[in-house]
Amino acid sequence: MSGATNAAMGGVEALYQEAIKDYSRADHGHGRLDGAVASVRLDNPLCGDRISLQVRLDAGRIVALGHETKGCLLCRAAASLLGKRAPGLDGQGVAVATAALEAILEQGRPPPGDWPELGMFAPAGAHASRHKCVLLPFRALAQAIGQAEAGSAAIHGANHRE
Amino acid sequence: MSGATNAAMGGVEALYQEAIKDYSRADHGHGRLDGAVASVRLDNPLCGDRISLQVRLDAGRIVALGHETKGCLLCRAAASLLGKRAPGLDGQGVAVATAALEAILEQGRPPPGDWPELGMFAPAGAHASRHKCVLLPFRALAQAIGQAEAGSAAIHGANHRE
Amino acid sequence: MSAAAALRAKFPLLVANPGLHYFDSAATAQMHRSALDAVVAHETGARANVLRGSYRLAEAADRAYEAARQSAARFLNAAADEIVFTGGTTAALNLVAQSFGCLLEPGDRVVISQAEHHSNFVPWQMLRERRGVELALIPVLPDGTLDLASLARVIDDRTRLVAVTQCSNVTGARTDVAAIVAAARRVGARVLLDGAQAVQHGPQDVQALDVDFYAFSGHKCFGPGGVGVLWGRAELLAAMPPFLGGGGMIGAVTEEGYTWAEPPRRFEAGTPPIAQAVGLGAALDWMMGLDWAPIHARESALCAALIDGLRRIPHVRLLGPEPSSARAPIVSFDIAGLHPHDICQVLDAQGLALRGGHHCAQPLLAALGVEACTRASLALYNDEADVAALPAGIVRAIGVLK
Amino acid sequence: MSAAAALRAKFPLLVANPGLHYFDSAATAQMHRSALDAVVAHETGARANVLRGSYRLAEAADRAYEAARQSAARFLNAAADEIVFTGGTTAALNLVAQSFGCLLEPGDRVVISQAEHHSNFVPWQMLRERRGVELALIPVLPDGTLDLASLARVIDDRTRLVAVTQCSNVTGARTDVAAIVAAARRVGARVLLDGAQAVQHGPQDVQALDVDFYAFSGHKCFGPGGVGVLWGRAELLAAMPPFLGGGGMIGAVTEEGYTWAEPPRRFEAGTPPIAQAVGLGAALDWMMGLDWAPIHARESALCAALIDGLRRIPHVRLLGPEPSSARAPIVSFDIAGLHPHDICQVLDAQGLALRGGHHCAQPLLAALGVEACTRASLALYNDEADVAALPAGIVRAIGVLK
Ligand SMILES: Cc1ncc(COP(=O)(O)O)c(C=O)c1O
Ligand SMILES: Cc1ncc(COP(=O)(O)O)c(C=O)c1O
Repeated sequence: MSGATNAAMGGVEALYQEAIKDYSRADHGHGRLDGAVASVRLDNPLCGDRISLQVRLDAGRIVALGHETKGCLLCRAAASLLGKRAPGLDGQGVAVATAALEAILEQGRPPPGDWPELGMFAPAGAHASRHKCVLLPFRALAQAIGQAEAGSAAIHGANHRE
Repeated sequence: MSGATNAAMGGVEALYQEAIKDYSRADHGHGRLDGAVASVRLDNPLCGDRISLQVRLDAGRIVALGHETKGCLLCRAAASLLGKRAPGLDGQGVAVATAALEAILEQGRPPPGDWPELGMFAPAGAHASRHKCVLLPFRALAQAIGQAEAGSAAIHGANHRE
Repeated sequence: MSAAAALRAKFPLLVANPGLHYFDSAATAQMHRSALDAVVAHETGARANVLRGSYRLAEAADRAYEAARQSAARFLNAAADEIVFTGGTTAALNLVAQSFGCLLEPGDRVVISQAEHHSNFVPWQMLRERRGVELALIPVLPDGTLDLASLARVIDDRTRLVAVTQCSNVTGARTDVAAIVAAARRVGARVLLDGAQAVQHGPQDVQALDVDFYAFSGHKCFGPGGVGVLWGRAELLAAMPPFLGGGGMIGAVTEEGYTWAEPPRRFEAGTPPIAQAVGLGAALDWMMGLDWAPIHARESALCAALIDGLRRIPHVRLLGPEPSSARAPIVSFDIAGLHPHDICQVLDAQGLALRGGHHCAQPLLAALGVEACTRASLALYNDEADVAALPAGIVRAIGVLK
Repeated sequence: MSAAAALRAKFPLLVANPGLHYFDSAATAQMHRSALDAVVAHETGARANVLRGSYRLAEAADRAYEAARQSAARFLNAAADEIVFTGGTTAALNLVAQSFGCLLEPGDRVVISQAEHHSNFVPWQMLRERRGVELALIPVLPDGTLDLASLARVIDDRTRLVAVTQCSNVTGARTDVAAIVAAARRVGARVLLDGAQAVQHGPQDVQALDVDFYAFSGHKCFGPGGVGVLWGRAELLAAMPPFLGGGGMIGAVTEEGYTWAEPPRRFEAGTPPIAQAVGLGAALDWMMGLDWAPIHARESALCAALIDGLRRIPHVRLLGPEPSSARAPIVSFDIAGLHPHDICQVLDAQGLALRGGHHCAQPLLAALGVEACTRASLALYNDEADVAALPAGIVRAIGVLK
C-alpha cells in the first residue's frame, strides 16, 4: 500500500499493527481451563464481543488462565496478551495493568515499563467505541479474580465454622 | 379606544362585536328543560367549555330547548343563538345551519339568508383554536336530536314489537 | 442594554418578534440560540445513530450524545450514568410509574399532591388501576401551597413513593421539598420531584434536595422539544425493570427471552432523540454559565411588580401564595364574569401571549374553586416593559369584553 | 449533474463531507435540508406549546403540528386522526404492545417473525410476561425471507395480531405482506407492519397494504430524530386504552379518576415533539413530490451492482435473498475470520461509513448462523462512486487485517 494511501487511511494500519495481529493469531491461553477456581463470561452487548475466561489461583496468584474469545482483533489480542502475561500476577497486578491500559486509551499515557506490550493498544485511544473491546478481557479477568478470592474467602469462612 | 389602537388590536373588537356580547348576555334558552326527550352534556376538553342541553321534539321538530353553558363568550353566544332560533327546526335544519357555520369559519363564506345571525361569528374564522368554542352548542344540539330520534325510533320499534 | 435585553438577544424568536410580550414560558420556554445552533450543527456535522457504529461520524454522534448526558448530570449535580434521556417530563414520569411501579405491591401507597400537573397525576391513577396501589393526596391550602400539616397523616408507613412537583405550574407555589423529604424518609419512602417548572430558573442540585428521582423537559428550559431527562439514584435504577422494549436496552435477545442492559441504557429503548439531547446539553451548558443570583432577583422583582399591577384591577382575583417570593414567577388569575380564552384573545391582539384554561391541573383548580384561569409566566428574558404592558392590556381586555 | 448528485446537494451533511461514502441509512438516513429548515423555522417563528393556547404563536404552532399530521396521513394514504405522533418506531411498537396488548387475554397468540428488529421483538416478549399471551414466530429460510409455508401453522385461530417488519434491516428481505395479511385475515387477526426500513424508499399505502397498524421513525426517512408515527385504523385506536398518562390525553381529571380524549390525542400524553413533527412533515412532503420510479430503479441497480462487486471478493459470504429485487437496498455480509468492527474501522479510514454488529436482530443472525455481520445500506443519495468504492475498500481492509 502506498504511503499516500497509508496517510489517507489515517493511521488505521497502526491500529492494526503487526503486534496486534500476532497476539490475536497466537491466541495465548486459548481453551477452557479445567479445574478452574473461577469462571466468568462477559459480553459487550453493543459489539457482540464475548469472552469466557477461567483462572486458577495459588496463594492469590494466577497460576493458569484459559479463555475462549469471540470478538474483534483488538479484543482477541487483549485476551491473548493476558493469556501470556497473567500467570504470576495477583489481583493487584491485574488492577495496575488495567489502570495503565485505561490511561493509555483515555489519556494517551505511555505504557508502564513492565507492560510495554500495552503500547500496541495506544492507537485505539482515538476510537472511543473500541475502548470496551480492548478492556473486555481485563474486566473479565478482574471479575474472575474477585470470584476466586470470594470463593476462597467462602472456603476459609466455611473452614472457620467447622 | 383610539382608531390606531383599534387597528393595532387586529380586529379583536370585531370578534367581540356587540351582537356576540348581546347574545351572550341575553342567554336565550338558559336553564334546564324539564320533561326533555333528550339531554346531552358536551365538553371541549382543551378549553374547558361545557354545555348541558336538552330538547323536546314534536313530530321531529324542536319545540323547546334549554341549556346551561359554561364557557367563553363565543360559546355562550352560540348557545344563546340556538336558544332563540332552534325551536321550530328539525334535524335537517340544524344540520344545514351547522354546515353553514362551518363554512363561515373555515372558508370565510357568507351566512345564508335565513341565518344572518351566524355572520357575527365570521371574525372567529381567523382563529382556528376558537372554532370548537363556537361549534360546541351546535354539536350538542345535533347529538340531542340524534338521541331524541333514536329514542322515538326505539319507542316505535317497541310499539312495533307489541 | 439591560440585562434582559442582552438575554433576549440570544433568543431568535424573540429577536424576530420585538413587539411580543411572551408570558407563556411555563408552557414552553423560548429556545436559546446555542441550543438551536447545536441541533443544526449536529444534524449537519455528526448525524448518525449512536451506540453501535464504529465509523467516525457515529463516534462523533456518540460523543455528542454522551457529552449531553454529562451536561445534564452536571446541571443536576448527579452522575452521568444516572441520567436517562426520555421524550420529556411526561415520558419520564410514566417511566417511573411503570418501572418503579412494578416493584410495588397492592396495598402499598403512592402519595402525590392536589397541585400536580396531569402528567404527575394520571400515571399514578393508571398505576392504581394496574396494581391496586393506593393513591393518596397531599391537599392544598387556599393559597395553593401544600398542606404540610397533613404530611404525617398522608405519608403513612405503607408509603413507598412521594411524587410531587417542585413548583406548581398554575400558582407558582414552591414546594417545601425538605419537609416532604423528611416526612418520606421517616417512613422509608422514596421521593420523586417533578422539576418541569423549576429548571427554567437555573441548575438544580438533587443531592442537596436529597430526592431519589427528578424529571424535566428540554422545551421548558430553553432547549429543544421531544427530549427530557429522568434522573434516578443508581441503586434504584439498577433495581428497576425496563419500561419500553427494543434496540439498545437489551443485553442479549433470543427467541426464549432477553436480558437487560445496565442503566441508563436499559431505559432508552430505540434510537433516542439524539440531536435534541445535544441541543438540550447546549442549553444546560449555557444556563450553567450564567450568574443566577441577579437573574433570580430580577425574576422575583418582576413577579412582585406584576402581582402589584394586577391587584389594582377591579374584579381580578389572584391565585397563589404570598409573598411573591414563595413562588416561581408564575401568576394566575381569574376575572369574574370573563372567560380566560376571551381574555387571552384580546391580550394576544395587543401582543401579549398568555395561556388560559385548566393548565392540565384540573384537580388543583377544583380545589381552588375555579374552572379555568389565565396565567402569566416569566422567564429570564422578560423585562419591565412586559410587566408594565400586562395590567394595561387586561384593563383594555375588560373594556372590549364587558 | 447526475440524479444522485442533485439529490445529495439537498443533504447538508453530505455536502459538508464530499468524500464520505455513507452506507448507513438503514440505521439513520441523512437529514434533508427542507426538514432541517422546517425545524429551524418552527423554533424561530412559531415555537409554543400546542393544543391549549389561543394566542397567535400558539395557533401557528398548532397549525404546523396538525399540518404535519396531515402530511403523515397523506404519506400513508390514511386519515389524519389515525396518525399518532410518537418518539419513534420503538415507541410506536411499544404503544401497540401495551394498549392493544391490554385487550388480549391469556392464551391469545401474537405472531412475529424471526427476522424482527429487537424493537419488534422485545415488546412482545414483555407482553408475554405481562399477560400470558403466547408468542409464536414465523421462521426465516436460509436466505432471510419468511417461511411462508409455515403461515398456516403459525398463524392459528387463537392469533389476534401478526406484527412483522416490512423489510429486514439486516438482509433487506421484503416481506410478502399480501401473504401475511391473507393468513391473518383467515383467522380474523390484525396485522401490524414495522415500516422502519420501508419509508426511506418512498410513500406507503396502508389501504393497499391492507394492514391495521403501521409504525415508522422520522430519522429513517430524512427527517428529525425523536419523532415517529403510529398509524392505526380508527376503530382500533378508538377501542384501545391510553398508554402513557399526562397532559393532553385526557377528557377530564378528578381526584377519583380520569376520562380519555379521543384518538389520536389519547395516545399523545405530554408535550409532543412539535418541531420534530413539523420537520418530519417537511421531509414527507418532499418525498411525496419525488418521482419514485426512477429512484427505485436506481436504488435497485446500485444494490445489484454492489452485490455483484462483493461476490467477487474471496471469503465474502453474502446474506439475504436473490434476486436483488427481492430486497430493499441493504446488503449484509460476513468475511470468514474477520470481525465486522475491524472491517468497519478500516473502511471508515477510507471514508466508507458502514455498521457492523448484530444490528439489533440477534434472533435473525442466530437463525442465519452468524454472530455479527457488516451491513451496507443505500438510499436515494448513494451513487455509482459509492458502490464502486466499497468492494475496493473491502479488499484493502482484508489486506490490513489479515
Ligand atoms: C409541573 C409540570 N409537570 C409536568 C409537565 C409535563 O411536561 P411535558 O409536557 O414537557 O412532558 C408540565 C408541563 O407541561 C408541568 O408544568
Ligand atoms: C426494522 C426496524 N424496526 C424498528 C427499528 C427501530 O427504530 P427506532 O430505533 O427509530 O425506534 C429499526 C431501526 O432501528 C428497524 O430497522
